[in-house]
Amino acid sequence: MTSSIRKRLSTGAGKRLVARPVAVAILSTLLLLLHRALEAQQVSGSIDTGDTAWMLVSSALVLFMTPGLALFYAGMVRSKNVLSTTMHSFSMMAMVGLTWVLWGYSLSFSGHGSLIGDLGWLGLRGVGAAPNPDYAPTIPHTTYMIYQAMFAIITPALISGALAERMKFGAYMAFTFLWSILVYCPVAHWVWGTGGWLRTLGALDFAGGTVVHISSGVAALACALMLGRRQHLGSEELAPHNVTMTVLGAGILWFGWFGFNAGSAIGASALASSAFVATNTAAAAAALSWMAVERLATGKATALGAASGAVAGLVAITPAAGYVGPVSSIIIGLAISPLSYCAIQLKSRLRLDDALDVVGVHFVGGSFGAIATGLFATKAINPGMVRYNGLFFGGGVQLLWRQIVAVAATAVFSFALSIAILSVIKLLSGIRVTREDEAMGLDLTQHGEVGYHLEAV
Amino acid sequence: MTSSIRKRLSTGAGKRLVARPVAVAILSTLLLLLHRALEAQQVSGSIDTGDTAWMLVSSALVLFMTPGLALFYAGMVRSKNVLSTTMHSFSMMAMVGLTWVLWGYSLSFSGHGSLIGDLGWLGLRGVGAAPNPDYAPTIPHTTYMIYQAMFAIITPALISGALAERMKFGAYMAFTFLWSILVYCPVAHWVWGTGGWLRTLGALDFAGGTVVHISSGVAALACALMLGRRQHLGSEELAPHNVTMTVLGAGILWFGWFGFNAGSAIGASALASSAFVATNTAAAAAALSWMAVERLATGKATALGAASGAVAGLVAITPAAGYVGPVSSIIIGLAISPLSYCAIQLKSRLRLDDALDVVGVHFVGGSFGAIATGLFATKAINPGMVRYNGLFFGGGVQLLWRQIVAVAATAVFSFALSIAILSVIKLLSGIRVTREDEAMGLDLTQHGEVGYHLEAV
Amino acid sequence: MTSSIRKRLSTGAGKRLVARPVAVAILSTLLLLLHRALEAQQVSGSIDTGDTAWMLVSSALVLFMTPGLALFYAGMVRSKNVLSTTMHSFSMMAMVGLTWVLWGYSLSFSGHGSLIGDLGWLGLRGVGAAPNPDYAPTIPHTTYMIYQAMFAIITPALISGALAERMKFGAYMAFTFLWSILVYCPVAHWVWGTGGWLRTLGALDFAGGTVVHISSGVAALACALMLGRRQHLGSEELAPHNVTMTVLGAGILWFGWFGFNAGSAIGASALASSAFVATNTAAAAAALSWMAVERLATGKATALGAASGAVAGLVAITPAAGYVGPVSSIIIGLAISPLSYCAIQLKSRLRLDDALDVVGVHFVGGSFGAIATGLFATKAINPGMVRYNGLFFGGGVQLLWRQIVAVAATAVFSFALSIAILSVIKLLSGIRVTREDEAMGLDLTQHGEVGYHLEAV
Amino acid sequence: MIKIEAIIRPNKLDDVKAALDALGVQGMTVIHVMGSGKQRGRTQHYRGQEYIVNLLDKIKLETVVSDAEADQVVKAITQAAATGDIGDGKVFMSRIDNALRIRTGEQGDSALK
Amino acid sequence: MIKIEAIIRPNKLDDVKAALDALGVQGMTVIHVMGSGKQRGRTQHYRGQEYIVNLLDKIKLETVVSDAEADQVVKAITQAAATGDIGDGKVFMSRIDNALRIRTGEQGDSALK
Amino acid sequence: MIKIEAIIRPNKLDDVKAALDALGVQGMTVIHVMGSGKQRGRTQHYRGQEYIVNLLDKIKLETVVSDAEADQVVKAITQAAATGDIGDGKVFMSRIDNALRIRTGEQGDSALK
Ligand SMILES: Nc1ncnc2c1ncn2[C@@H]1O[C@H](COP(=O)(O)OP(=O)(O)O)[C@@H](O)[C@H]1O
Ligand SMILES: Nc1ncnc2c1ncn2[C@@H]1O[C@H](COP(=O)(O)OP(=O)(O)O)[C@@H](O)[C@H]1O
Ligand SMILES: Nc1ncnc2c1ncn2[C@@H]1O[C@H](COP(=O)(O)OP(=O)(O)O)[C@@H](O)[C@H]1O
Repeated sequence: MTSSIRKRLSTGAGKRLVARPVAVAILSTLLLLLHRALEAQQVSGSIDTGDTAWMLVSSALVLFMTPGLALFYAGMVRSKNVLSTTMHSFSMMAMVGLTWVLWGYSLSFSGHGSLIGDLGWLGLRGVGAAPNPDYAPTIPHTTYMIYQAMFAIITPALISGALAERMKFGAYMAFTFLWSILVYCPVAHWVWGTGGWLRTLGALDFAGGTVVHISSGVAALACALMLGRRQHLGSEELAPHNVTMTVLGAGILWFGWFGFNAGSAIGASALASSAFVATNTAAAAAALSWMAVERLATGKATALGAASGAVAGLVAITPAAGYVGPVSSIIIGLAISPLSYCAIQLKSRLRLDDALDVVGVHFVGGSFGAIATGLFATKAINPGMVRYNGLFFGGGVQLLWRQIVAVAATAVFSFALSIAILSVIKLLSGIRVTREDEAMGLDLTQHGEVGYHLEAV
Repeated sequence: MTSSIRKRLSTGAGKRLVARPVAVAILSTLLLLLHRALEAQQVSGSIDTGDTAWMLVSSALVLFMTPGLALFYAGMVRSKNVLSTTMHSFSMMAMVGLTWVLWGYSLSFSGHGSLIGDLGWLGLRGVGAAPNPDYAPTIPHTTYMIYQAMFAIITPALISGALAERMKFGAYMAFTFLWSILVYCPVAHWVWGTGGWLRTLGALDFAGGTVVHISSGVAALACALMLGRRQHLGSEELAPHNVTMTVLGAGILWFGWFGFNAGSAIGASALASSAFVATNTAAAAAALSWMAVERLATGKATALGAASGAVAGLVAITPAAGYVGPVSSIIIGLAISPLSYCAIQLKSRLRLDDALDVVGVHFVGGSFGAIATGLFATKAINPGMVRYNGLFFGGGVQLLWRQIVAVAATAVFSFALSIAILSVIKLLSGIRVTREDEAMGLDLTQHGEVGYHLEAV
Repeated sequence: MTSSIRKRLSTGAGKRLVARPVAVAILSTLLLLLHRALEAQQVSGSIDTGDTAWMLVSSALVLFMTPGLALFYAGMVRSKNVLSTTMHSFSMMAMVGLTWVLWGYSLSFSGHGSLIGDLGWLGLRGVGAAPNPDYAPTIPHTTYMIYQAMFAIITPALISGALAERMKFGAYMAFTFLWSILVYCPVAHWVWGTGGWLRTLGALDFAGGTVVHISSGVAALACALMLGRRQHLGSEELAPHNVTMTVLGAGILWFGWFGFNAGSAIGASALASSAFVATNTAAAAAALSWMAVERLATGKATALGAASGAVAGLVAITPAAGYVGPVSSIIIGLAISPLSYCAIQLKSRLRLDDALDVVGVHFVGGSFGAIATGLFATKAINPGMVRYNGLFFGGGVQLLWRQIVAVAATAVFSFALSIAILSVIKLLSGIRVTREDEAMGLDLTQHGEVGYHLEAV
Repeated sequence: MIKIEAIIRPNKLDDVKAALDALGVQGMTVIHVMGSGKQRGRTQHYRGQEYIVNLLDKIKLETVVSDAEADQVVKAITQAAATGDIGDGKVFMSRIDNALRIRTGEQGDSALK
Repeated sequence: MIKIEAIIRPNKLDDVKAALDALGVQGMTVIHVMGSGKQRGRTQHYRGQEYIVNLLDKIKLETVVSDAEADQVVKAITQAAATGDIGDGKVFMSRIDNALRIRTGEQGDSALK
Repeated sequence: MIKIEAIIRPNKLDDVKAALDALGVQGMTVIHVMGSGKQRGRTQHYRGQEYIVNLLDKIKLETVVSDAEADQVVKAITQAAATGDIGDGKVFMSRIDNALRIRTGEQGDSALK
């Protein structure tokens, strides 16, 4: 997602001074020297206010995605579980918001290990105002840290769609607490941390296709398998209780995703702009193609479908956003919706109860996006970060196999660890609520409150 | 909305170096030369990170207005049409989000024609990282392009308020597809494109009074006329089903409108700040005056009224935002609400079924704002872009008649084309749902889903 | 909140050029002179686009908090009062949005008086594009003005939680109109205005602990006392009608609060970043500790509790955000929730009807935060603004007693004036609706509309 | 006294109320219900999952009237609610043994007026 | 067995429930309804359009009791629900032929307890 | 004709509908209600304030059938709705004097089919 190389190149390009015929030779010389001095300063860590402004905004935008996700998911469950589902997201803002500062950032980004960070930045010791040249040379180190926090918050919340309407709240908190440490931090380090093995290998993940979407999508599968199906699966009553809430959630996600993807340029650069365009375009294309698939399959395009398609497109473009051009992003967007749609139909046929389709959207979308990066990435878009062009841009399979390795490694690791964590919790305290509590609803039984009292009293 | 002249002036002013007495003469000379060189570089296209940050954010904000509009409108229809109305907005994010990249931007902004752009930038060929000095000299060209995309997305969505609760979804998609090409792109080119005849004429439209609000407001009138009235018009049952949704929508629109109006300065400049102030002030004044009108007319100020007034004020200030001072923006805000309110009462008396008052808010607001620009615009606020002061600022009718020409031309053009497009679609496939489908609700009959299952199951 | 000193220091640091061994001595000299010239220019008022971008965004974010607050509060009342409660917030965007421009900003920030501003900036005369070196040397003065407007808008809206479900709308408007002039403007001047006595004294309030939260929290107490209890207090029917609305509101508040707190650095600086981190961390910690308290007290953590905790944490960190490190912000966050929770239980026992717990959250949170600033503030985080370190950082009670003075003075002043204003209005027109209107609901009786028609018609 | 329960289409409520008004019948209670019968449901799709929903939105209108008025009221409702298409609904009549106005304590027919 | 249907003001539900509790009547079913009668509606305005709404929110409380208890229960409800203002509501009584507890299959009066 | 009113658990509606379908009974009206009875309520907390809510969500299913069918229908409902735990609900039977199909004007038993 970020490397000092890319940053230095692009900033350097932006600041390159072109001498005009009118400028005398001595000025040119002085300017050249001045430029070098500025460059030096850049590297040694002065803060660019424009880059910092954009990264602070991006951090806020990504934080805002989590309440957006709460709406997106909560609209799809029954009204008796609306607060439970909301809490699955909101509680991550609380828990991971704290643990990230305490140890998460350090485990993910400090040191130079290949598998996991070290404890050098525990409690943010040493993470201060001065930029970190490895990750973000033009913004305060604290800005980079808090930007990353927002990714760590939303990732476990994404999993919650699979376990909706039947998991004990305490077990959920325990699971996400451990998962965050044992899965998220290592995978983030592999892909983005200095020394991380996937980063070193040269696998590309611009904004979190593997770290965020594949890791959570696979964990979702583990949860669905371990928890089993909800009662009444397949009957009418499992229809979404408030689709407008889901669409609003999708709107907030789309909005926030600009921070997620364009923010991953770690500056207000042309690269950020390019990622922004790819993001919007893929989301649009995927929403449209989901509507088209529904039109063909059932005769009618739905609002839930358009929202689902948009999110699938946003997921799929995430790993690729900073490496591909607008036409590639259209292709990626158009292709993901039929894939996700089919995966979801397959799930229903297998009677796997991934309640809100985390596997179909995030695992399928993230994997497709990671592989599409191996097909469409091009130095023309990002000379600083793309080492090998994608297959369709003449780079052969050099990048593609790296991408496949990254997908496979992340998927296997997250799946195995998720099953292990859930098994331990199941043994210790159980993971599923009683039949009666499930029928009564999780809001009342897990949280002692109800979502709505809409009628006059 | 933007011109290289304005930009260069304001940036130039900001970067002008003031030599201090302590500085020796040689340094002054060098600085002057350096300054020239920097200026040169500015023109030849270096990126300002602060401007870019602001424009990326503005793009995100304007995108967010469309889900906001979905809420604003959907809250006002009956619950059986809530998703249909939501889809009218959300589907534009999908469709126009794609077509803008493919041909819309090119048709609107490329070339130097007076009536429409050319195909030079088809599929964004040639639209890259380097700034375009004609439109936005300090930000990547892609940023300017995607910022404009958001305007193209929301404009057809605005129309949908007039056709709510009775139009076939397929016909709606066909209509907006064609309207976007045949009306939006030309009008955007007239007003903002290089060579566009209204731009050349010297008509002013800071952020889209004609391009966005008049064009959509008049198209809304065409839709209302072509579709006819809903069943049960005038009976209690047509009351809004969820006013809190509408107020939230208005809040999001207000928030996003800062990107719309202050973003139209195409940089984080004093001009952006001035437009930001005018926007907030006019919205506040108009919300207040709508409440006052209601208090006088019916004895009670309503939440729907406050929200409607805020939106009317935001519409009215849109064309003027970058040309007028805060006191003018108060006058514009205070004046628009009584005007819109009366227009809406007139509509009811004429039994014209402009369901959610697009004509009363957007056509009346946009026209009033465009004309008010001819009254209140002043070089004191914007020396770079205002050629003639408004009537009240000593500029005579020079600007005023240009504004009237722009309003009239846009209105006539959009109305005629809208009627034509609708007529063709009506002939080919029909535009209105059956009586039975209308009674059953469009959510079920057009989309095969329902908005709410709020009761426990 | 802001001082030219801090600004100059941090920008100066950011721009300090480090000469490299390769650079010849003459270049060093020239650079030094150039640097001085740039510094001079900085002070004499050139605009930094990055800072301006961040402050425009922050202004938009703080504006967005008010619709967020509308949701947060409106979700907690009964459905028959949902629009009334919404209007309590939305109407402040209208009214204060206008009066701030007319006289509010002048009364708060112009002149050098110790108790209140003067009328020098009435109607924004003299508030233009040029930065004001006293308040914000790197952004347009208009930007600083509009940023402050958003604080003035939300503060009276915060009070409305205490008076929900029983106050006449006209009386509410009159009260907030007068309160804004007689309480908000003076207190803002005391704390932030040039010459303000609390500023001169050296009391610290980074983003409005006293100005916003204590002043409104105490006014809320006055309202609850003057209005008396709602009918049926204590019965089941007073449960929140839509908790998802409240959680969404809390999400928007959290998002907007980054503008509130990190924006109070008045630039895209390392200080802004540090305040951003403190804000997010304290919110997370407080949400978590509220959940923990509930778990201990009632056996179950609620969604309403998590949302309430997050807001309490955001309130508590507000005065401290720019002066404390991340570990201090964790302590502040963890501590505030038990305090607020106990205060709320106490309120219930006293049968004081502060309907939505403004006293428990804003007065308790603001006071605790102000005092915590006296404990945790450190020059290590903010060398430019912290004169004395907090008690726990070796500064003795120098700062602490100043903080206590600020809390006490603000509380006494706001309470006395609030009681006085309410008494006058009570005498003239009454402040409480009739028993029958209260039973029927304020939406119907004060606004002539109802929130929901969710059932099919 | 007779209790008349009419299950009608939601969008016929206004017409039925007007018809009752014309007869001078003002007292009534209206309930949002869902009904199934001959009228076929509509298919809904959520992410491709198909639900055939045969409970459709209906309105149940209850009014208790004196024995004398009953037939006239039923007729008025029937006429106002009919469209001729399947799904128009049903009217049920049953006996009420006593009625009481809470405000005054009046009983029987006089409680109804 | 007698079925007692009481249409009351929403904010009287708590009081009525308490009164029934005092009598030992716990079994009841509560429905949100809208009613019209003598009580005049309130005017609503949406963008200046006026709607006079004469369906007001009410609560319908149904409880089936043995013949012996009926009068007492009606009296309790009436007292608890009355305010003396128009709109207090009505109580209707009608005969139930049989009652059955689903859980146990008990029938008649013993199904009610 | 007999009116059968069954108050059941919300999540038993599907099963009950299927059971009625099997008997050929399609006409029915379903209402969301809240009930109290033997089943104890759940405690809710809002900011530490405790509310013991003893009105729980239930479904009321009404179907009017001919005298002949009544017993069979009651049996089908009872079987489908039972879980054996407290809160399964009740079935009430009462007499309907006449039924009328709005669409056709048919009366009596033939209006029900
Ligand atoms: N036997 C019945 N008992 C109770 N309600 C019924 C019965 N039959 C029909 N209904 C109600 O009447 C509505 C309309 O009935 P339906 O059979 O669809 O149309 P029609 O009355 O035109 O034949 C149903 O949706 C249901 O609410
Ligand atoms: N004849 C009736 N049949 C059914 N419900 C009735 C009848 N008359 C009144 N109601 C119900 O009782 C409520 C109160 O009646 P209303 O006439 O307004 O007041 P009051 O009972 O004090 O005279 C109405 O809103 C309606 O729900
Ligand atoms: N006497 C009654 N009159 C009307 N409804 C009743 C009566 N008794 C119970 N009910 C309804 O039946 C539901 C279930 O009753 P409950 O006593 O909780 O369980 P069970 O039927 O298993 O004994 C209640 O929630 C209520 O809606």
